[in-house]
Amino acid sequence: MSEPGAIQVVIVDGPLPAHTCENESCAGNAGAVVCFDGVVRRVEDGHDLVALEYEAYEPMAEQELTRLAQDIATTHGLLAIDVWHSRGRIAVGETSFRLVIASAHRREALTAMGEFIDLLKKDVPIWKHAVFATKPLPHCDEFRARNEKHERKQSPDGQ
Amino acid sequence: MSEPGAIQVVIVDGPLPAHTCENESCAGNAGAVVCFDGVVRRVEDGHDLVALEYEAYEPMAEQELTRLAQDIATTHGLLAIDVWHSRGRIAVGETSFRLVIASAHRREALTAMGEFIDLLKKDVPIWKHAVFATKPLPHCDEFRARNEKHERKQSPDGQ
Amino acid sequence: MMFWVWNCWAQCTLEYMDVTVLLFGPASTAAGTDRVTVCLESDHTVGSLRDALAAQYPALEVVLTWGRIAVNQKYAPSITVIKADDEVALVALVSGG
Amino acid sequence: MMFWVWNCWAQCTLEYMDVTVLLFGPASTAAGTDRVTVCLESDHTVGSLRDALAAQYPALEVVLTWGRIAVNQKYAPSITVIKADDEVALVALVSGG
Repeated sequence: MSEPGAIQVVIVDGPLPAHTCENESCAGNAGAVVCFDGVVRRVEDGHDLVALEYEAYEPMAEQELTRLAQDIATTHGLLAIDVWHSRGRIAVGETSFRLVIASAHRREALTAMGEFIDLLKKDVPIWKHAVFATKPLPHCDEFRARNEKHERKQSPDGQ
Repeated sequence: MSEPGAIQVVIVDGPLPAHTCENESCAGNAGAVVCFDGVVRRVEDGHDLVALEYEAYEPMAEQELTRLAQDIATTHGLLAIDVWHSRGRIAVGETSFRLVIASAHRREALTAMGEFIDLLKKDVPIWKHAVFATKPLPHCDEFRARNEKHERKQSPDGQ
Repeated sequence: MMFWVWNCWAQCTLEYMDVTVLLFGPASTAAGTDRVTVCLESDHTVGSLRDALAAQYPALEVVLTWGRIAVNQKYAPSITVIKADDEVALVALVSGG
Repeated sequence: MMFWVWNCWAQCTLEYMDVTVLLFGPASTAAGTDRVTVCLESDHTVGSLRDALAAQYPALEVVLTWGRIAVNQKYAPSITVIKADDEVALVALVSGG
Protein backbone atom coordinates (compact mmCIF):
# COMPACT_ATOMS: atom_id res chain seq x y z
CA MET A 1 0.00 0.00 0.00
CA SER A 2 1.87 2.98 -1.27
CA GLU A 3 -0.45 5.91 -0.47
CA PRO A 4 -3.88 6.68 0.95
CA GLY A 5 -6.69 5.75 -1.43
CA ALA A 6 -4.25 3.61 -3.38
CA ILE A 7 -5.46 0.68 -5.47
CA GLN A 8 -2.99 -2.04 -6.45
CA VAL A 9 -3.95 -5.01 -8.61
CA VAL A 10 -1.46 -7.75 -9.44
CA ILE A 11 -1.89 -11.03 -11.31
CA VAL A 12 1.09 -13.32 -10.81
CA ASP A 13 2.20 -16.71 -12.10
CA GLY A 14 2.03 -19.42 -9.44
CA PRO A 15 1.27 -19.22 -5.74
CA LEU A 16 1.43 -15.94 -3.84
CA PRO A 17 4.45 -15.55 -1.58
CA ALA A 18 4.07 -15.18 2.19
CA HIS A 19 3.05 -11.65 2.87
CA THR A 20 3.12 -9.15 5.66
CA CYS A 21 0.00 -7.16 6.39
CA GLU A 22 1.69 -3.83 5.93
CA ASN A 23 0.37 -0.73 7.56
CA GLU A 24 3.32 1.66 7.73
CA SER A 25 1.66 3.64 4.98
CA CYS A 26 -1.76 5.27 5.11
CA ALA A 27 0.08 7.88 7.16
CA GLY A 28 -1.50 7.07 10.53
CA ASN A 29 -5.03 7.19 9.08
CA ALA A 30 -5.64 3.44 9.06
CA GLY A 31 -7.20 1.95 12.18
CA ALA A 32 -7.78 -1.43 10.55
CA VAL A 33 -5.72 -3.42 8.08
CA VAL A 34 -7.43 -6.65 7.08
CA CYS A 35 -5.71 -9.27 4.97
CA PHE A 36 -7.59 -12.14 3.37
CA ASP A 37 -5.70 -15.15 1.98
CA GLY A 38 -7.57 -17.59 -0.23
CA VAL A 39 -5.84 -20.94 0.12
CA VAL A 40 -6.26 -24.12 -1.95
CA ARG A 41 -8.01 -26.73 0.20
CA ARG A 42 -7.27 -30.43 0.06
CA VAL A 43 -10.91 -31.49 -0.25
CA GLU A 44 -13.27 -30.13 -2.94
CA ASP A 45 -16.78 -31.60 -3.07
CA GLY A 46 -15.62 -34.67 -1.17
CA HIS A 47 -12.75 -35.42 -3.56
CA ASP A 48 -9.04 -35.15 -2.81
CA LEU A 49 -7.42 -32.30 -4.69
CA VAL A 50 -3.82 -32.04 -5.81
CA ALA A 51 -4.00 -28.47 -7.06
CA LEU A 52 -6.14 -25.84 -8.71
CA GLU A 53 -5.26 -24.45 -12.12
CA TYR A 54 -6.26 -20.83 -12.61
CA GLU A 55 -6.95 -19.40 -16.07
CA ALA A 56 -7.39 -15.65 -16.46
CA TYR A 57 -8.69 -13.61 -19.38
CA GLU A 58 -6.11 -10.87 -19.29
CA PRO A 59 -6.03 -7.93 -19.28
CA MET A 60 -9.81 -7.95 -18.70
CA ALA A 61 -9.31 -9.69 -15.33
CA GLU A 62 -6.95 -6.93 -14.22
CA GLN A 63 -9.30 -4.21 -15.46
CA GLU A 64 -12.30 -5.76 -13.69
CA LEU A 65 -10.33 -6.16 -10.46
CA THR A 66 -9.26 -2.52 -10.65
CA ARG A 67 -12.79 -1.30 -11.39
CA LEU A 68 -14.14 -3.43 -8.55
CA ALA A 69 -11.49 -2.16 -6.12
CA GLN A 70 -12.23 1.46 -7.08
CA ASP A 71 -15.99 0.94 -6.68
CA ILE A 72 -15.62 -0.75 -3.30
CA ALA A 73 -13.07 1.81 -2.06
CA THR A 74 -15.41 4.65 -2.99
CA THR A 75 -18.55 3.00 -1.60
CA HIS A 76 -16.96 2.23 1.77
CA GLY A 77 -14.52 5.15 1.99
CA LEU A 78 -11.49 2.86 2.22
CA LEU A 79 -7.91 4.08 2.42
CA ALA A 80 -6.29 1.39 0.29
CA ILE A 81 -6.94 -1.92 -1.46
CA ASP A 82 -4.30 -4.41 -2.62
CA VAL A 83 -5.47 -7.37 -4.70
CA TRP A 84 -3.31 -10.26 -5.78
CA HIS A 85 -4.48 -13.23 -7.86
CA SER A 86 -2.54 -16.21 -9.10
CA ARG A 87 -2.72 -17.82 -12.49
CA GLY A 88 -1.49 -21.30 -13.32
CA ARG A 89 -1.13 -24.27 -11.00
CA ILE A 90 -1.48 -23.72 -7.23
CA ALA A 91 -0.92 -26.70 -4.97
CA VAL A 92 -2.98 -27.58 -1.88
CA GLY A 93 -2.06 -25.28 1.03
CA GLU A 94 -0.75 -22.53 -1.24
CA THR A 95 -2.33 -19.09 -1.54
CA SER A 96 -3.98 -18.13 -4.84
CA PHE A 97 -5.76 -14.94 -3.84
CA ARG A 98 -4.98 -12.12 -1.46
CA LEU A 99 -6.97 -9.02 -0.61
CA VAL A 100 -5.63 -6.37 1.76
CA ILE A 101 -7.93 -3.56 2.84
CA ALA A 102 -6.96 -0.58 4.98
CA SER A 103 -9.60 1.68 6.47
CA ALA A 104 -10.15 4.07 9.34
CA HIS A 105 -12.41 1.64 11.24
CA ARG A 106 -12.92 -2.09 11.22
CA ARG A 107 -16.53 -2.30 10.14
CA GLU A 108 -16.10 -0.88 6.64
CA ALA A 109 -13.03 -3.05 6.02
CA LEU A 110 -14.83 -6.27 7.00
CA THR A 111 -17.99 -5.42 5.05
CA ALA A 112 -15.97 -4.40 2.00
CA MET A 113 -13.95 -7.61 2.15
CA GLY A 114 -17.00 -9.89 1.96
CA GLU A 115 -18.54 -7.75 -0.77
CA PHE A 116 -15.35 -7.65 -2.82
CA ILE A 117 -14.98 -11.44 -2.88
CA ASP A 118 -18.64 -11.99 -3.81
CA LEU A 119 -18.35 -9.55 -6.72
CA LEU A 120 -14.99 -10.97 -7.78
CA LYS A 121 -16.61 -14.36 -8.24
CA LYS A 122 -19.44 -12.77 -10.21
CA ASP A 123 -17.51 -10.42 -12.49
CA VAL A 124 -13.79 -11.12 -12.76
CA PRO A 125 -12.88 -13.45 -15.67
CA ILE A 126 -10.72 -15.95 -13.82
CA TRP A 127 -11.52 -19.66 -13.87
CA LYS A 128 -10.30 -22.50 -11.73
CA HIS A 129 -9.94 -26.11 -12.79
CA ALA A 130 -9.58 -28.75 -10.13
CA VAL A 131 -6.74 -31.23 -10.47
CA PHE A 132 -7.83 -34.33 -8.56
CA ALA A 133 -5.59 -37.03 -7.14
CA THR A 134 -7.65 -39.92 -8.43
CA LYS A 135 -10.39 -38.63 -10.68
CA PRO A 136 -9.80 -37.06 -14.10
CA LEU A 137 -12.29 -34.78 -15.92
CA PRO A 138 -12.03 -32.06 -13.27
CA HIS A 139 -14.78 -29.50 -13.50
CA CYS A 140 -17.44 -31.48 -15.35
CA ASP A 141 -19.65 -31.92 -12.30
CA GLU A 142 -19.46 -28.28 -11.43
CA PHE A 143 -20.16 -27.35 -15.04
CA ARG A 144 -23.12 -29.71 -15.31
CA ALA A 145 -24.64 -28.39 -12.08
CA ARG A 146 -24.30 -24.85 -13.29
CA ASN A 147 -25.87 -25.69 -16.64
CA GLU A 148 -28.84 -27.32 -15.01
CA LYS A 149 -29.29 -24.32 -12.74
CA HIS A 150 -29.18 -21.88 -15.61
CA GLU A 151 -31.39 -23.88 -17.92
CA ARG A 152 -34.20 -23.05 -15.54
CA LYS A 153 -33.70 -19.26 -15.39
CA GLN A 154 -32.57 -17.95 -18.74
CA SER A 155 -31.72 -14.31 -19.28
CA PRO A 156 -31.10 -13.01 -22.81
CA ASP A 157 -27.58 -11.64 -22.32
CA GLY A 158 -26.76 -12.92 -18.86
CA GLN A 159 -26.73 -9.47 -17.30
CA MET B 1 -1.26 -21.56 14.08
CA SER B 2 0.23 -24.77 15.28
CA GLU B 3 -2.58 -27.29 14.66
CA PRO B 4 -6.18 -27.48 13.46
CA GLY B 5 -8.65 -26.16 16.01
CA ALA B 6 -5.79 -24.44 17.81
CA ILE B 7 -6.36 -21.36 19.95
CA GLN B 8 -3.43 -19.09 20.74
CA VAL B 9 -3.73 -16.00 22.94
CA VAL B 10 -0.77 -13.72 23.58
CA ILE B 11 -0.51 -10.42 25.44
CA VAL B 12 2.76 -8.63 24.71
CA ASP B 13 4.49 -5.47 25.88
CA GLY B 14 4.59 -2.78 23.24
CA PRO B 15 3.53 -2.84 19.59
CA LEU B 16 3.02 -6.10 17.72
CA PRO B 17 5.77 -6.95 15.23
CA ALA B 18 5.05 -7.24 11.50
CA HIS B 19 3.43 -10.57 10.93
CA THR B 20 2.91 -13.01 8.13
CA CYS B 21 -0.56 -14.45 7.67
CA GLU B 22 0.61 -18.04 7.99
CA ASN B 23 -1.33 -20.85 6.49
CA GLU B 24 1.19 -23.70 6.11
CA SER B 25 -0.56 -25.38 8.98
CA CYS B 26 -4.21 -26.43 9.13
CA ALA B 27 -3.00 -29.31 6.97
CA GLY B 28 -4.66 -28.24 3.73
CA ASN B 29 -8.05 -27.78 5.43
CA ALA B 30 -8.03 -23.99 5.47
CA GLY B 31 -9.56 -22.24 2.47
CA ALA B 32 -9.45 -18.82 4.11
CA VAL B 33 -6.91 -17.22 6.42
CA VAL B 34 -7.99 -13.76 7.53
CA CYS B 35 -5.73 -11.47 9.49
CA PHE B 36 -6.99 -8.34 11.21
CA ASP B 37 -4.55 -5.69 12.43
CA GLY B 38 -5.84 -2.98 14.74
CA VAL B 39 -3.60 0.05 14.25
CA VAL B 40 -3.33 3.24 16.31
CA ARG B 41 -4.79 6.11 14.28
CA ARG B 42 -3.44 9.64 14.33
CA VAL B 43 -6.81 11.27 14.91
CA GLU B 44 -9.17 10.34 17.77
CA ASP B 45 -12.37 12.36 18.16
CA GLY B 46 -10.85 15.20 16.14
CA HIS B 47 -7.72 15.46 18.30
CA ASP B 48 -4.17 14.58 17.29
CA LEU B 49 -2.92 11.50 19.07
CA VAL B 50 0.65 10.63 19.91
CA ALA B 51 -0.02 7.14 21.21
CA LEU B 52 -2.44 4.90 23.02
CA GLU B 53 -1.56 3.37 26.39
CA TYR B 54 -3.11 -0.03 26.98
CA GLU B 55 -3.78 -1.31 30.48
CA ALA B 56 -4.79 -4.94 30.95
CA TYR B 57 -6.20 -6.75 33.96
CA GLU B 58 -4.12 -9.89 33.73
CA PRO B 59 -4.54 -12.80 33.74
CA MET B 60 -8.29 -12.15 33.40
CA ALA B 61 -7.74 -10.52 30.01
CA GLU B 62 -5.96 -13.63 28.75
CA GLN B 63 -8.63 -15.91 30.18
CA GLU B 64 -11.44 -13.89 28.62
CA LEU B 65 -9.67 -13.82 25.25
CA THR B 66 -9.21 -17.59 25.40
CA ARG B 67 -12.83 -18.22 26.38
CA LEU B 68 -14.01 -15.87 23.62
CA ALA B 69 -11.77 -17.57 21.03
CA GLN B 70 -13.03 -21.01 22.06
CA ASP B 71 -16.68 -19.90 21.93
CA ILE B 72 -16.28 -18.28 18.52
CA ALA B 73 -14.27 -21.20 17.11
CA THR B 74 -16.97 -23.63 18.23
CA THR B 75 -19.89 -21.50 17.05
CA HIS B 76 -18.45 -20.99 13.57
CA GLY B 77 -16.54 -24.26 13.19
CA LEU B 78 -13.21 -22.49 12.73
CA LEU B 79 -9.89 -24.28 12.28
CA ALA B 80 -7.71 -21.89 14.27
CA ILE B 81 -7.68 -18.54 16.04
CA ASP B 82 -4.59 -16.52 16.99
CA VAL B 83 -5.10 -13.41 19.14
CA TRP B 84 -2.43 -10.93 20.04
CA HIS B 85 -2.94 -7.82 22.17
CA SER B 86 -0.46 -5.20 23.24
CA ARG B 87 -0.13 -3.60 26.63
CA GLY B 88 1.72 -0.37 27.32
CA ARG B 89 2.39 2.50 24.96
CA ILE B 90 1.68 2.04 21.24
CA ALA B 91 2.55 4.90 18.91
CA VAL B 92 0.46 6.11 15.99
CA GLY B 93 0.77 3.72 13.02
CA GLU B 94 1.76 0.78 15.21
CA THR B 95 -0.33 -2.36 15.67
CA SER B 96 -1.85 -3.04 19.08
CA PHE B 97 -4.20 -5.90 18.24
CA ARG B 98 -4.08 -8.82 15.83
CA LEU B 99 -6.61 -11.52 15.14
CA VAL B 100 -5.89 -14.35 12.70
CA ILE B 101 -8.69 -16.74 11.82
CA ALA B 102 -8.37 -19.84 9.63
CA SER B 103 -11.45 -21.61 8.34
CA ALA B 104 -12.59 -23.86 5.52
CA HIS B 105 -14.55 -21.09 3.78
CA ARG B 106 -14.44 -17.33 3.82
CA ARG B 107 -17.89 -16.52 5.17
CA GLU B 108 -17.45 -18.02 8.63
CA ALA B 109 -14.03 -16.39 9.01
CA LEU B 110 -15.34 -12.92 8.14
CA THR B 111 -18.45 -13.25 10.31
CA ALA B 112 -16.42 -14.60 13.23
CA MET B 113 -13.92 -11.77 12.91
CA GLY B 114 -16.53 -9.02 13.29
CA GLU B 115 -18.19 -10.89 16.14
CA PHE B 116 -14.92 -11.51 17.97
CA ILE B 117 -13.93 -7.84 17.96
CA ASP B 118 -17.37 -6.69 19.13
CA LEU B 119 -17.28 -9.15 22.05
CA LEU B 120 -13.67 -8.31 22.85
CA LYS B 121 -14.65 -4.69 23.39
CA LYS B 122 -17.56 -5.78 25.57
CA ASP B 123 -15.89 -8.43 27.74
CA VAL B 124 -12.10 -8.35 27.73
CA PRO B 125 -10.62 -6.21 30.55
CA ILE B 126 -8.21 -4.11 28.54
CA TRP B 127 -8.39 -0.32 28.59
CA LYS B 128 -6.86 2.27 26.35
CA HIS B 129 -5.84 5.78 27.37
CA ALA B 130 -5.24 8.33 24.66
CA VAL B 131 -2.00 10.31 24.79
CA PHE B 132 -2.69 13.55 22.93
CA ALA B 133 -0.15 15.82 21.32
CA THR B 134 -1.56 19.04 22.69
CA LYS B 135 -4.28 18.24 25.17
CA PRO B 136 -3.65 16.61 28.56
CA LEU B 137 -6.32 14.75 30.61
CA PRO B 138 -6.71 11.99 28.04
CA HIS B 139 -9.87 9.98 28.44
CA CYS B 140 -11.99 12.41 30.46
CA ASP B 141 -14.28 13.25 27.55
CA GLU B 142 -14.82 9.63 26.75
CA PHE B 143 -15.42 8.87 30.38
CA ARG B 144 -17.88 11.71 30.84
CA ALA B 145 -19.82 10.70 27.71
CA ARG B 146 -20.02 7.15 28.96
CA ASN B 147 -21.20 8.24 32.37
CA GLU B 148 -23.92 10.43 30.94
CA LYS B 149 -25.10 7.57 28.75
CA HIS B 150 -25.20 5.15 31.63
CA GLU B 151 -26.83 7.48 34.09
CA ARG B 152 -29.93 7.22 31.95
CA LYS B 153 -30.15 3.41 31.79
CA GLN B 154 -29.01 1.88 35.02
CA SER B 155 -28.82 -1.85 35.56
CA PRO B 156 -28.16 -3.25 39.03
CA ASP B 157 -25.04 -5.27 38.26
CA GLY B 158 -24.26 -4.17 34.74
CA GLN B 159 -24.85 -7.61 33.25
CA MET C 1 -38.59 8.34 -46.39
CA MET C 2 -39.32 4.96 -47.93
CA PHE C 3 -35.93 5.04 -49.62
CA TRP C 4 -34.14 5.83 -46.33
CA VAL C 5 -35.81 2.92 -44.50
CA TRP C 6 -34.95 0.55 -47.39
CA ASN C 7 -31.40 1.82 -47.48
CA CYS C 8 -30.89 1.30 -43.74
CA TRP C 9 -32.43 -2.15 -43.86
CA ALA C 10 -30.23 -3.09 -46.82
CA GLN C 11 -27.11 -1.87 -45.02
CA CYS C 12 -27.97 -3.68 -41.83
CA THR C 13 -28.83 -6.96 -43.44
CA LEU C 14 -26.40 -7.19 -46.26
CA GLU C 15 -23.09 -6.49 -44.51
CA TYR C 16 -21.94 -9.89 -43.35
CA MET C 17 -19.15 -9.91 -40.77
CA ASP C 18 -16.96 -12.65 -39.33
CA VAL C 19 -16.32 -12.22 -35.62
CA THR C 20 -13.79 -14.25 -33.64
CA VAL C 21 -15.04 -15.02 -30.13
CA LEU C 22 -12.54 -15.94 -27.41
CA LEU C 23 -13.63 -18.78 -25.14
CA PHE C 24 -12.54 -19.55 -21.59
CA GLY C 25 -13.38 -21.99 -18.82
CA PRO C 26 -16.63 -23.88 -19.37
CA ALA C 27 -17.24 -22.20 -22.75
CA SER C 28 -13.88 -23.42 -23.97
CA THR C 29 -14.57 -26.90 -22.54
CA ALA C 30 -18.00 -27.03 -24.20
CA ALA C 31 -16.70 -25.98 -27.60
CA GLY C 32 -13.45 -27.95 -27.34
CA THR C 33 -11.46 -24.92 -28.48
CA ASP C 34 -10.35 -21.53 -27.17
CA ARG C 35 -11.92 -19.46 -29.98
CA VAL C 36 -14.62 -19.76 -32.63
CA THR C 37 -15.48 -17.59 -35.60
CA VAL C 38 -19.09 -16.69 -36.05
CA CYS C 39 -20.76 -15.12 -39.07
CA LEU C 40 -23.09 -12.23 -38.30
CA GLU C 41 -25.76 -12.02 -40.98
CA SER C 42 -28.28 -9.44 -39.79
CA ASP C 43 -27.09 -6.58 -37.59
CA HIS C 44 -23.78 -6.57 -35.74
CA THR C 45 -24.99 -6.23 -32.18
CA VAL C 46 -24.04 -8.35 -29.20
CA GLY C 47 -27.62 -9.67 -29.16
CA SER C 48 -27.27 -10.95 -32.70
CA LEU C 49 -23.87 -12.38 -31.91
CA ARG C 50 -25.40 -14.44 -29.11
CA ASP C 51 -28.11 -15.76 -31.45
CA ALA C 52 -25.57 -16.54 -34.15
CA LEU C 53 -23.23 -18.28 -31.69
CA ALA C 54 -26.03 -20.50 -30.43
CA ALA C 55 -27.15 -21.32 -33.96
CA GLN C 56 -23.70 -21.95 -35.42
CA TYR C 57 -22.20 -23.65 -32.30
CA PRO C 58 -24.96 -25.65 -30.60
CA ALA C 59 -22.40 -26.86 -28.03
CA LEU C 60 -22.31 -23.27 -26.67
CA GLU C 61 -26.07 -22.90 -26.32
CA VAL C 62 -26.20 -23.81 -22.63
CA VAL C 63 -23.16 -21.73 -21.65
CA LEU C 64 -24.74 -18.76 -23.45
CA THR C 65 -27.73 -18.84 -21.11
CA TRP C 66 -25.58 -17.46 -18.31
CA GLY C 67 -22.38 -16.34 -20.00
CA ARG C 68 -21.82 -12.68 -20.82
CA ILE C 69 -20.25 -11.17 -23.92
CA ALA C 70 -17.27 -8.87 -23.40
CA VAL C 71 -16.32 -6.41 -26.14
CA ASN C 72 -12.82 -4.99 -25.83
CA GLN C 73 -12.56 -6.48 -22.33
CA LYS C 74 -15.73 -4.88 -21.01
CA TYR C 75 -19.08 -6.58 -20.45
CA ALA C 76 -21.36 -5.40 -23.26
CA PRO C 77 -25.18 -5.28 -23.27
CA SER C 78 -27.19 -6.74 -26.17
CA ILE C 79 -27.51 -3.44 -28.01
CA THR C 80 -23.74 -2.84 -28.30
CA VAL C 81 -22.63 -2.77 -31.94
CA ILE C 82 -19.51 -4.84 -32.67
CA LYS C 83 -16.94 -3.27 -34.99
CA ALA C 84 -14.47 -5.10 -37.20
CA ASP C 85 -11.41 -4.87 -34.94
CA ASP C 86 -13.14 -5.38 -31.59
CA GLU C 87 -11.92 -8.13 -29.28
CA VAL C 88 -14.94 -10.26 -28.43
CA ALA C 89 -15.10 -12.92 -25.70
CA LEU C 90 -17.69 -15.18 -24.16
CA VAL C 91 -17.21 -14.90 -20.40
CA ALA C 92 -19.09 -17.64 -18.54
CA LEU C 93 -17.97 -17.53 -14.92
CA VAL C 94 -18.50 -20.49 -12.63
CA SER C 95 -16.51 -19.14 -9.73
CA GLY C 96 -13.55 -16.87 -9.59
CA GLY C 97 -11.18 -16.96 -6.65
CA MET D 1 -36.86 -24.15 62.57
CA MET D 2 -37.09 -20.78 64.22
CA PHE D 3 -33.66 -21.30 65.66
CA TRP D 4 -32.20 -22.19 62.25
CA VAL D 5 -33.56 -19.04 60.62
CA TRP D 6 -32.24 -16.91 63.47
CA ASN D 7 -28.87 -18.59 63.33
CA CYS D 8 -28.54 -18.01 59.60
CA TRP D 9 -29.65 -14.40 59.87
CA ALA D 10 -27.16 -13.84 62.68
CA GLN D 11 -24.32 -15.39 60.72
CA CYS D 12 -25.12 -13.38 57.61
CA THR D 13 -25.47 -10.09 59.29
CA LEU D 14 -22.88 -10.22 62.00
CA GLU D 15 -19.79 -11.40 60.09
CA TYR D 16 -18.18 -8.23 58.81
CA MET D 17 -15.58 -8.64 56.07
CA ASP D 18 -13.08 -6.30 54.46
CA VAL D 19 -12.77 -6.84 50.70
CA THR D 20 -10.09 -5.25 48.54
CA VAL D 21 -11.44 -4.30 45.11
CA LEU D 22 -9.02 -3.79 42.22
CA LEU D 23 -9.79 -0.82 40.00
CA PHE D 24 -8.85 -0.25 36.36
CA GLY D 25 -9.47 2.30 33.62
CA PRO D 26 -12.32 4.70 34.39
CA ALA D 27 -12.94 3.14 37.82
CA SER D 28 -9.35 3.80 38.77
CA THR D 29 -9.55 7.33 37.36
CA ALA D 30 -12.78 8.04 39.26
CA ALA D 31 -11.42 6.80 42.58
CA GLY D 32 -7.93 8.19 42.06
CA THR D 33 -6.39 4.87 43.10
CA ASP D 34 -5.97 1.35 41.74
CA ARG D 35 -7.65 -0.43 44.70
CA VAL D 36 -10.05 0.32 47.52
CA THR D 37 -11.06 -1.67 50.57
CA VAL D 38 -14.73 -1.97 51.29
CA CYS D 39 -16.43 -3.22 54.43
CA LEU D 40 -19.23 -5.69 53.87
CA GLU D 41 -21.72 -5.43 56.71
CA SER D 42 -24.67 -7.56 55.74
CA ASP D 43 -24.16 -10.60 53.50
CA HIS D 44 -21.03 -11.16 51.42
CA THR D 45 -22.54 -11.29 47.95
CA VAL D 46 -21.46 -9.35 44.88
CA GLY D 47 -24.75 -7.44 45.07
CA SER D 48 -23.95 -6.25 48.58
CA LEU D 49 -20.42 -5.41 47.52
CA ARG D 50 -21.79 -3.13 44.81
CA ASP D 51 -24.05 -1.37 47.31
CA ALA D 52 -21.23 -1.03 49.82
CA LEU D 53 -18.82 0.29 47.20
CA ALA D 54 -21.30 2.95 46.10
CA ALA D 55 -22.02 3.94 49.70
CA GLN D 56 -18.41 3.98 50.91
CA TYR D 57 -16.87 5.41 47.68
CA PRO D 58 -19.39 7.83 46.14
CA ALA D 59 -16.85 8.60 43.38
CA LEU D 60 -17.46 5.06 42.06
CA GLU D 61 -21.25 5.34 41.98
CA VAL D 62 -21.49 6.23 38.31
CA VAL D 63 -18.91 3.68 37.13
CA LEU D 64 -20.83 1.03 39.07
CA THR D 65 -23.93 1.61 36.95
CA TRP D 66 -22.25 -0.13 34.02
CA GLY D 67 -19.16 -1.77 35.49
CA ARG D 68 -19.16 -5.47 36.34
CA ILE D 69 -17.63 -7.22 39.33
CA ALA D 70 -15.14 -9.99 38.64
CA VAL D 71 -14.40 -12.57 41.33
CA ASN D 72 -11.23 -14.56 40.78
CA GLN D 73 -10.96 -13.14 37.25
CA LYS D 74 -14.46 -14.18 36.17
CA TYR D 75 -17.49 -11.95 35.84
CA ALA D 76 -19.74 -12.72 38.78
CA PRO D 77 -23.51 -12.19 39.08
CA SER D 78 -25.03 -10.40 42.08
CA ILE D 79 -25.76 -13.62 44.00
CA THR D 80 -22.15 -14.83 44.03
CA VAL D 81 -20.80 -15.09 47.58
CA ILE D 82 -17.35 -13.56 48.08
CA LYS D 83 -14.91 -15.54 50.24
CA ALA D 84 -12.02 -14.17 52.25
CA ASP D 85 -9.22 -14.91 49.78
CA ASP D 86 -11.06 -14.11 46.56
CA GLU D 87 -9.57 -11.60 44.12
CA VAL D 88 -12.25 -9.00 43.46
CA ALA D 89 -12.15 -6.35 40.73
CA LEU D 90 -14.44 -3.69 39.33
CA VAL D 91 -14.29 -4.04 35.55
CA ALA D 92 -15.83 -1.05 33.80
CA LEU D 93 -15.00 -1.33 30.12
CA VAL D 94 -15.20 1.67 27.85
CA SER D 95 -13.68 0.01 24.82
CA GLY D 96 -11.12 -2.68 24.52
CA GLY D 97 -9.01 -2.98 21.40
